Amino acid sequence: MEKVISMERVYEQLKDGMTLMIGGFLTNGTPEGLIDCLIKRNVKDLTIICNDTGFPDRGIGKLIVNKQVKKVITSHIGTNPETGRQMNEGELEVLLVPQGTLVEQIRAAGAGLGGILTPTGIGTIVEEGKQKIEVKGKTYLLELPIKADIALIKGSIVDTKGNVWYNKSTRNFNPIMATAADIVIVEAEKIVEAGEIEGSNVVTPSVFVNYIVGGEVIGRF
Amino acid sequence: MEKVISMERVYEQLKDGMTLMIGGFLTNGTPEGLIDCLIKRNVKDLTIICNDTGFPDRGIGKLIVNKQVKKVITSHIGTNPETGRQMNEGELEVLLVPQGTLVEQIRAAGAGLGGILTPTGIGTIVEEGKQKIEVKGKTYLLELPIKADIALIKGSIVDTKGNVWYNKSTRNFNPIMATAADIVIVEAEKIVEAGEIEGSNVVTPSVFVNYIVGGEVIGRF
Amino acid sequence: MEDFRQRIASRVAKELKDGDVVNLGIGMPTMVANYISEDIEVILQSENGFIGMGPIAKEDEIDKDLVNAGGVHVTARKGATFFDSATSFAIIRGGHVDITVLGALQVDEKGNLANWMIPGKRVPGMGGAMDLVVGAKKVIVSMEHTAKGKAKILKNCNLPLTAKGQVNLIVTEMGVMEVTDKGLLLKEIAPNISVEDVVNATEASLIISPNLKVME
Amino acid sequence: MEDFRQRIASRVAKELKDGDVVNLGIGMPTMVANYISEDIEVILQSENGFIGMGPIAKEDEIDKDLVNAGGVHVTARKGATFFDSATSFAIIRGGHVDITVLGALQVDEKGNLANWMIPGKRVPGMGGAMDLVVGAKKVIVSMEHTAKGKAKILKNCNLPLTAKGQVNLIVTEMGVMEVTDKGLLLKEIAPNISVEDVVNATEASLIISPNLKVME
Repeated sequence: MEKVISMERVYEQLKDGMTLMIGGFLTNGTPEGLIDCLIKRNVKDLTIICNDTGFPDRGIGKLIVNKQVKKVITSHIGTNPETGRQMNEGELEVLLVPQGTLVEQIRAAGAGLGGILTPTGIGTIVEEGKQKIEVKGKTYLLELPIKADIALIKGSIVDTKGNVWYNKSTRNFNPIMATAADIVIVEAEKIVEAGEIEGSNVVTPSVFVNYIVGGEVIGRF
Repeated sequence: MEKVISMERVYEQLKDGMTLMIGGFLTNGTPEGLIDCLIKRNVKDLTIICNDTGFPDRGIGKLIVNKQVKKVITSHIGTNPETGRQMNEGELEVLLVPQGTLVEQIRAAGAGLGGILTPTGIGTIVEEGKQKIEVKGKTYLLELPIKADIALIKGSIVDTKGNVWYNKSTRNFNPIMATAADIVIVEAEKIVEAGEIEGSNVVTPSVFVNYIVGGEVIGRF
Repeated sequence: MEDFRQRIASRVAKELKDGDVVNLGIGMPTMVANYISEDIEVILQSENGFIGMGPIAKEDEIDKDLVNAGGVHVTARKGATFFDSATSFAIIRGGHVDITVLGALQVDEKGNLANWMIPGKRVPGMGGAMDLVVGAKKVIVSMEHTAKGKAKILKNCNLPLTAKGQVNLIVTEMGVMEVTDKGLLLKEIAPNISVEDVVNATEASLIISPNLKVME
Repeated sequence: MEDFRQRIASRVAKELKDGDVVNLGIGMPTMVANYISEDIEVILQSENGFIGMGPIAKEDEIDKDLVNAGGVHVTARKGATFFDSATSFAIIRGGHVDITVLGALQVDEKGNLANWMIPGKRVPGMGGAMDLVVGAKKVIVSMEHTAKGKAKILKNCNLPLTAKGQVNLIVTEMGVMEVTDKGLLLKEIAPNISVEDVVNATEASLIISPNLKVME
């Protein structure tokens, strides 16, 4: 059960038309090495689930600019004008979701829930086409789980079993996405031996992680 | 904004008929000092939300034996025969909830959700009286939020701002309950200065915590 | 212009109390942090996943792993803590944020807010705004009173809403307005302008407080 | 009796593969850990909030902050991690546990399971069992074939259910039965007993596998 793999092994698993979750918040905590791998492999027609579409030259923005994305499910595209341009010209489908709803939808998929009821979006266009449910006199939207084929995660310290610790604000969507995909690949800034991260400080337990790239491996690709 | 208070100050806030969440799992991670305070104050007709009812001489079991509890919402009562006896004789109302559902209901209250859909309990007596919702051909139960007047939490290390770190398996329901009550009181095994717990290792952020007892304070009551 | 922004930010800062958990939106709301009284401790929440945000990082303070929700490198105060986005929005939507301060494209007399898209023109997305506005105990809109001479405080928003009926207070360079059941209550007015000036710059009806004060 | 339990536990252990995440219920299922092959690494999950559970702690290994879901002091393996109950059940209900092994009061030929209460008699509560049975990829019931001579493997459970149609495999001291669309398939039988013995001890109909093997 060796989880540490080379970028070549990641490369082989990428396919056109896949649904990917990619961690990070305005590229903070985004696995840039894995994004570069996606670009090198040049897989097309991707559906990307992410907090935002980064910048034209950084993070998920690079995939948009390179026209590899068919659809993006995200909360914010304002920092990447290319996303807006492709959307307006009908080249890219953009589904805008409130940030708190998006992360709960991902969590629901990872946690085996059929959905969650949120007050967010009531009275706005976000409610269009969704089931409304009243609980104790208050109206909520039923929001459904969102899952992916692969989640691409960035970890600050990862042990060889796949336990992940995130430094400061790099955490964001990463631990939640790590629960909600068939395959979870973590790009590690630093790889350590199992047991080196204190067990009560681990954020993503190893059971969620399938593969680890990075550490010394980065740059060898 | 001094959060560290004496047990006397806790004592004053307890009232008959309150709804309390109490952390711990078979007394591991249960705030025994706060339970002793409840016993000393002898508040009655409590509704207790908890994973289990502990043992007759330990944890929540002491409150049951002392007949302070009117209703308990819990997943397991098997380790405390007195709970079963009082239930069978009509002295105590017991609502049994699957453990994973219970913690999600508490989380929903803390996270401002109107409820969650779970597959757990479908086809069993747990589904009685609950709304069923079908999502993508699968049936789920709508489970509603559960909140409390006060949550009593046990923390291994707590800083003076109220940031909490839990050691090993003492964590269990504690961090989730800390999100879902009007007042949250943490019994600290050790109190440290703000900043002494590395910010990325804190489990319960200070915003959830109103009061801290314990550390040196324990035993002074 | 800069003077307007300072006046607004300093007035919003007066709404904050000791111990408040506050989320400041990108842009002008961020400036509020500069005017918080030193006598109180306010906990700044950043929806990308932390509380205890400090000032923007100087060149030599930059930590590559620490940015605010605007992607700007900031500092962290002693006792700052970091968490994932699910916890961040549990804090926000769960009512654990006392005050959120946001900008607006439009606000109306029912407390409706529009600040996330102009159809066909600019669609940045809602980010965390919809959750913040629904979840925070108090919602303060901080913005310039008009946009290129056009009213932004309307009878009814006509841009897509961020949320319905959630705004509590509007602070502009012209005055302070509270959203009440009866409509917008003008409570404070900037020095050297008249009530008529404010009324003329506002499409919504304004109830003039009998205790109208000068905005400080 | 003890021999029965060992036979069951050792047979269940053969179902586990390298890398599997496994939750072992209180009682006999816990014994399975003693029979896991040393050639494979199995990750034990404890629903009170950790993975990487090791053997029961000896006197001098006891850590007051570390118990399993039965409240027993256990040890943790290298790389063990701890989390809250919401995460624990996200792991369980979210399909991240490969195998759960539980005891039963009754199982039936539709894969229904009853193991949490006997109305009017004993009502311990379901604890985490209902979530485990719904969430784990594979549900193995490990129990003695009968209770005081009465069948426990029934046409229809008559005690309150823990879950409907979730059981995949039943391992008893008499044999191994798989729950299939067509009913219970007897795949293995204990040495020195006959198919008739098993059929007589079972209320449910049994389909006898054409490849019936001796249980090891």
